[in-house]
Amino acid sequence: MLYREAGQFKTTYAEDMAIFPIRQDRIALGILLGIAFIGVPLLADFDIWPFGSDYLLRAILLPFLILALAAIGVNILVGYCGQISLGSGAFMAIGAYSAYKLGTGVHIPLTWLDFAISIPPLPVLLAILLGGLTAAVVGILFGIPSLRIKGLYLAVATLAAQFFFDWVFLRVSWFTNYAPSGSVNAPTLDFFGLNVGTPIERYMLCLIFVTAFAVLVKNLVRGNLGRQWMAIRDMDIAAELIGIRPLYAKLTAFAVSSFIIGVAGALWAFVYLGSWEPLAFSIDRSLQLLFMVIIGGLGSIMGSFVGAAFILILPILLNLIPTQLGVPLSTETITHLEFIIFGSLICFLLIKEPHGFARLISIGKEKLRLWPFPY
Amino acid sequence: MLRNKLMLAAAILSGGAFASPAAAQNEQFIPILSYRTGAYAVNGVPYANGVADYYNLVNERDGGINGVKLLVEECETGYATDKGVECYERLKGKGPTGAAFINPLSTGITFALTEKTTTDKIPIITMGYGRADSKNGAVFAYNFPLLGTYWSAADIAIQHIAKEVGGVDKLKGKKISLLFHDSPYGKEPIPMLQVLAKKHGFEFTPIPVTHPGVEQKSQWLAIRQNRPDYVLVWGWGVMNGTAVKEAAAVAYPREKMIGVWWSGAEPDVTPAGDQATGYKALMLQHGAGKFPVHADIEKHVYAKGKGASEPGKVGEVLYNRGMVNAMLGVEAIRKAQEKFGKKPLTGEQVRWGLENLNLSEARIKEMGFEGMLKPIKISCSDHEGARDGRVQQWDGKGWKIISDWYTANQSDTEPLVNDISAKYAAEKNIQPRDCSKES
Amino acid sequence: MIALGQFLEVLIGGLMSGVLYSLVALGFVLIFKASGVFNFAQGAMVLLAGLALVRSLDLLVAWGFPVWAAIILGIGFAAVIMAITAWLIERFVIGPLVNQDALTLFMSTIGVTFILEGAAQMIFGSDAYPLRLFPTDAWFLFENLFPGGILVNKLDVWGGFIAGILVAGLAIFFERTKTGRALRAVADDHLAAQSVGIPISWIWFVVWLAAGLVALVAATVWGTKLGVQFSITFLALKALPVLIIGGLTSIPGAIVGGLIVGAGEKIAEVFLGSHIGGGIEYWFAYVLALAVLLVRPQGLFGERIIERI
Amino acid sequence: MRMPDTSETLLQVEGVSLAFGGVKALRDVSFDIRKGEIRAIIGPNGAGKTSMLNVINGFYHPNHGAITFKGRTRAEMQPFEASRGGIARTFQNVALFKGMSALDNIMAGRTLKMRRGLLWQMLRYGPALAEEIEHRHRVEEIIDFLEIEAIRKVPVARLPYGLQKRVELGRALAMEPDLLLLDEPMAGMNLEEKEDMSRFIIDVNNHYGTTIALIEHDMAVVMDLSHRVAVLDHGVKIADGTPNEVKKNQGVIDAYLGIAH
Repeated sequence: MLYREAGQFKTTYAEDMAIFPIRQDRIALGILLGIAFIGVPLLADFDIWPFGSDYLLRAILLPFLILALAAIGVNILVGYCGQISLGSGAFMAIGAYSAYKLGTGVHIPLTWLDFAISIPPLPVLLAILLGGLTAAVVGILFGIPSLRIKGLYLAVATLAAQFFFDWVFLRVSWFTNYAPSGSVNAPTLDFFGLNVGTPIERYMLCLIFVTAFAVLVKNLVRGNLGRQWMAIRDMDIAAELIGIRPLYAKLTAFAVSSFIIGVAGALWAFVYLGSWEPLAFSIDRSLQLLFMVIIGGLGSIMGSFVGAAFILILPILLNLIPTQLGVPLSTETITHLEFIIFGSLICFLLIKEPHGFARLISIGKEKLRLWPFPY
Repeated sequence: MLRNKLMLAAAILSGGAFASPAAAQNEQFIPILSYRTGAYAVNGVPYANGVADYYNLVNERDGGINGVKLLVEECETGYATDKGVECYERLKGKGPTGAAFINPLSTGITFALTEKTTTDKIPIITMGYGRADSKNGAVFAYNFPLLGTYWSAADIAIQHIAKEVGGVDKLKGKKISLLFHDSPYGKEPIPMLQVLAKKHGFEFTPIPVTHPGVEQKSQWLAIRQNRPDYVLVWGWGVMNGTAVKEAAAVAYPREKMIGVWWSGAEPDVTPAGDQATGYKALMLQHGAGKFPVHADIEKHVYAKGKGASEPGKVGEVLYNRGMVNAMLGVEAIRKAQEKFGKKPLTGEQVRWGLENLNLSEARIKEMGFEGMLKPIKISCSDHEGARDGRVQQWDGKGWKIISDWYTANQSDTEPLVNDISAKYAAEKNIQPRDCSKES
Repeated sequence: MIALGQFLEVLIGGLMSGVLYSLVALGFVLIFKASGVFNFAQGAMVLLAGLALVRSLDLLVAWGFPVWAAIILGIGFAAVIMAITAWLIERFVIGPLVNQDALTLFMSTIGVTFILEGAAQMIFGSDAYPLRLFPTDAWFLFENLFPGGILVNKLDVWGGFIAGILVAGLAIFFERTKTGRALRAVADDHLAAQSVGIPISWIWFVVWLAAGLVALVAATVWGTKLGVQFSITFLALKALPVLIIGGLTSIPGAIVGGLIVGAGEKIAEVFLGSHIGGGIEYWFAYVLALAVLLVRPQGLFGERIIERI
Repeated sequence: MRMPDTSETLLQVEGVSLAFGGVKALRDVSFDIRKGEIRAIIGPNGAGKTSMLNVINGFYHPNHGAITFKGRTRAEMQPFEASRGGIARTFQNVALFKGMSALDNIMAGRTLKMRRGLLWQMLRYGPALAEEIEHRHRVEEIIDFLEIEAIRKVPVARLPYGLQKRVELGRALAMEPDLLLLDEPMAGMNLEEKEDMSRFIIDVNNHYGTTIALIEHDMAVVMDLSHRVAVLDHGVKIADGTPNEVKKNQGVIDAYLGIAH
C-alpha cells in the first residue's frame, strides 16, 4: 500500500517529465543517495563494520562505481542506439592512456618543422575529462562504419577497434612514456590541491563522477536526442523517413558513449588500478561490460547499475560461499563450479526475463502499485 | 525480494571478508594468489600445489613456525589484474595480524599492487619474476624479487650462449632473437638484452607473440628466414609449447632455443612430444626432481591424504618452484620472529625478516633443499639476494642439467636497476632509504 | 627485396593456417544458418570435444586397447558427449528462448560458454594434454629451386584435407538428406518449416550436434597442434573475422574467408609487421574484415540484406 | 464533403520507372497531387502502390523519371529532403519505435522542429526544458485529437494493432506535414476502427488543410474519402480521375476481376 501514486496529481508537463514522477521513487532515490554520499563516509570514518575495512570500499564499491559508469556509456550505444559494440575495452584504454599522457605531459617533436608540440602536465581532473574527449573523437571515427554495417556484423567490426588499440598501447612506447615493461603508473591524484589517496576519498571521487554522469545521461535519453537514438534502434528506416539523420544520431551516440567509457577508463586506471597495462582493457573487459548492460537491462540507466553489481559481485559471492559454509572443495573445483553457476544464472535470467533486471524491477513496481489487489 | 538478496549478499560478503576464524589467535595468515583456471592454469596449478603443500608440511611436521600455525587461504586470480587486486584486498586483512606477505605470481598484478602494498605495509614476494628494478630495496622497500630478476635471467642466458659459442668475444656478429610474450612480463628483459647486445656486439631482435600465443606461424617463418643463432623464449602457458612445436615445424634446432625459467617446465614440453627433445631452458637455481624435503612432504602431507597435487607430479619444475617460494616466505617469518617474538607478525615485521634473510648452506641442507638452492642473503640494497642459475635440457623424458652455475654480472644489471628505479622514485616522490643506516 | 621463395612459403603457410581457422568458423556458420543464433560457445565446444577425446583416448590406451581401436572408441565417446551437450543446450537454453531476438540468444550462448568451460575442465581436467593424431613435421618442397625449399607443414595439409571432406560432407548432408533439406527450410522461414511438420526442436538438436561434431573435428587438428588445453577456446576469436569476411551464412564463405584471413595476416605480419614492431596479425584480420564489410556489408558470400518497409 | 480550395499542384510525378533486378515495379507512371486534396492510389496486390510512395519520400530511387515537389524538380528524392520538405508517412506494416511509449513515438515526430543541441539537452535546463515543454504541448494536442490520452505512457509494442495505427498517424501529424502519405491506414481493422480512422483522415484534411495521399484496399472507403483516385496495375497507371470516373473505367474493372489483357 505504500507504493501508490493515487492522489499525486501532476499539474504541469514539467512535473510529468521529471526523472522520477512518482513520489515514492524520489524518496527511495533520496535515501539511496543519502547512504551513498553521507552514510558510507560516516560509517567509514567511525570505522563501523564493514565500512571501516578497505575491502568493501576498494575491492567492491570502487570497481562497482567505475564499471557502472562504463556500463552507462555502453548502454547508450547498445541499449539506446542499438549499435552492438564489443570494443568498449579499447575506449576505456584510450581514455586511460590519453589521460595518462596529458597528466604526465605531452611532447611531440616535429623535427622536420623544427618545432615541437609541448603540453605541460595537466591537472588530473582536466586530464581525465580530456581523456574522455579523446575517446569520444576516436569513437566517432570508429562509428562511421555503423552507417553501413549493421547488427552482428557491426559487433565483430568493433572488435577491430578492440584489437587494434590493444596493440597500439602495447607497441607504441610513446604512450607509456617509454616504460621498459610497458606498464605505467598513474600520476598523483591531486584535485585542486586536494590529494585523493585514501579508499574513502577515492570512493567519493568516483561517486561524484558517476552521479553527475548518470544525471546528465538520464537527461539526454529522455530528451530529443535520446528519442532519436531509440528511434534508430527500433526502426532505422522509419526514423530516417521522419527526419532523423542516422549520421547525426549514430555518431552522437558513439561520441557520448565513448566519452563516458573513456572517463571510466581513466578512473579505472588512475583511481582503481593505479598501475596498469593494456591487458586491463582487453576483450574480456568489453564482454564484461556488454554482459552488464544486457543482464541489467538494455536502455535503462538503473539497469546499468544493477547489471554492474550483478556481474561484478556474483563471482565474488560464489567464490566466498563455499569457504563460508566450510565445504571442503579445492580452489580448482570451486572456480569451475563458479563458472558453471555463473553461466547457468545468465541463461536462467535470460529465459525468465530476456530484458534484464530493469524489466524485472519495473514489473515488480507495477505489481506493487496494485498490491494487495491482484488487479 | 531484491532487498533480501542484497542482505544475504552483504551477510556472506562480510562474513567472507572480515570475520576471522575463532581460534586464530596464534596463527600467521598467508594468502595464496593462484590461478587454477584459464589460459595459464596449466602452469599455475603445479606451482600453487607446491606452495600449498609446503605450508601444509610446516604445519603438519613442525606444528607451524615456532608454534605459530600457518593459516592459508587461496584466491583464484585467473591471471587477471583486477581479480588479483580484489583477492589482495580480500585477504590482506585476514588473520590476527593480517597477511604476512603476498605472492601474486603475475607480473601484471605485481605492478598493480606495488604501490598498494607499500601503503598497507605488506611485503610482496616475486620470486623469479616481477619488476626487475625492484631489486633496489632502497626505493622498493616492500618488493622482493628473490633469487633472480629477468635482467639477471637475460644476463645468464647470454653467458651460457657465450660459453656454447666458445667465448664472450665470439658473440660479436651473432644473431640472437627474443620470442616474447607481449606483456610486461615478456618485455621486461628487453632493455637488459639491448645493453648486452651493445656491449658484446651481437644482433638482437625482439619478436612479440600476442597473448595467449596459440598462433606463432608467422614468427617462426620469419625466424626460418632470418636464421638467428639463438632464440630466447620468454613465454608462459600455451605459448611455450607452441613455440617448441613451431620450431620443430620449421626445423629450427631446439638446441638453439633457450627458454627463461618460466618457459622450462614439464607442461611446456610434453605437448610437443619428441619434438621438444633438445630444448633448453634456464633454471631458477632448482630444477625438477626429488630432494630430501620431498620425502618429508610425502610422509607428512601425502601419507595423510592432504596433498594438493597428483602424487606423480610432485617434484616437477613448477611444483618445486612453488615449494622454494613458500619456504623462503616461511624462513622470513622465522627470521622476523627472532626479533619480534614467537607470535603472529604483521607484514611490516615480516618485511624486516625478508630484508635480513640469510640462508646458509647448512641451513639449506637442514631443511632438505640441498641441491635445489644456493645460499641467499638479502639486504636493503639487494632485494634479489642471489642471481645464480643453470641451464637444463629436455631429453624427451625429463629435464637434465647441462651446465655449471652462472652468476649474473651485477656490473651489467646494476646501472639499469639504478636508472629505472630512480625514475620510479622520482615519479612517485619516494625518498630512497639510506641502506647504510638500515640494520 | 623479398625473395620469391619466402613469399610463396608465407603465402602457402598462411592459406593453410587459414583453413584451420575455417574449421572452427564452420561450426558458427552451421548454427547461424539454421537458427540465426550467433554461437559464442563454439570455442568452448572445441575444448569440450578435445578434452573428451584426449582423456578417453589416454584411458583406453592405458587399459591396453590398441591405438587404432582407442582412437575410434575415443572419437565415438567424444561424439556422444557432443550429442548430449547439443541435447542439453536445445532442451534447456535455446528451446525456451525460441523467438527471442538475436542479442538475447547471443548472450545465452555466452552463458553456455561459461557452463561448458567450467564443466569440461571439472570433468576432464584442466591440464595440457598432448594429442597426436596427425604428423606435425614439415615437407620442404622445391629445394632445388629455392634455397632451403618451401616449407609446408604436414599438419596443415591434413587440416586442409579434412576441411575439404567436411565441406563436401556438409554439402551432401544439406542437399541429399531429408533432415538437411529440412534444415534449409528452417533457415529460410521458421514458421513455414513448422507448418510442413518438421519439429523445430529436432532440427535445432541436429544443428547443434552438427556444430558439435565440427568442433570435434577442429579439436583433432588443433589439439594435435597445440595440445588440448584451455587456450584452445581462444580460437573462437580467431574464427570471427573469417566468419565475417565469408558471410555468416555461407559454408564456402567460411573456407574462402579462412584463406583470405590466413594469407593476409601472415603476409602482413612477416613483411609489414617487421617494420612497425610486429604483432600486427593480432588485429590485421579484424581490420581486414572491417574493410570487407565497408564494401559488402553482408560479407563476401552472405545473403544480401534487403531492406523493406 | 469538402472540395480542395485550389488546383495548385503540390507534387508531380512524371514518367517514373523503377526496377529491382529484372522485376519492374513501376513503369512510366505519371500523376499529380494537388494541394489540399485527398488523393487515393489503388490497385491489386503487387501493383506498385507502396513502391510509388517509397519513391515519393525518397526511400527508393527511380531508374527514370522526375519528381516535382513544391515547384522543385528532381530525378530522385532523398529521405531527408522529403522529411524536411514536409512529407510525412505511415506504413503498411506499422513501423513504430517498438521500445518507446506512444508519447515518445509522437514526440520523435517533432525532431525536425527541435533546435537545442546536445549540451543543453544534457543539462535539461532553461531553453532546453522550455523547448521540450513547448513541443509536449503540441504533441498533447495531437494526442487529444486522436483520443489516445489513456495510452500515452504505454510502450507501443503492448498496444493493439488499431491503436498502433493511430499512434503512427500521430507521429506523422507531429511533423506538421504538407503532404501526408498513408499506406493502407485501415488494413486489418474492424468496421468501427475503420470509421474512426476515416474520421481522423477527414478531420486532418479539413482542420489542418493537409494534403493526403493514401493507399487503400477497401473500395468503399476509398470512394467515400478521396477526391481523386489513381489506379495502378502491374506498375502501370491504368486510370486516373474522380471516384465516379474510375469506378466506370473498364480497365479498372478488368484489373480487379483479374482479366488478362
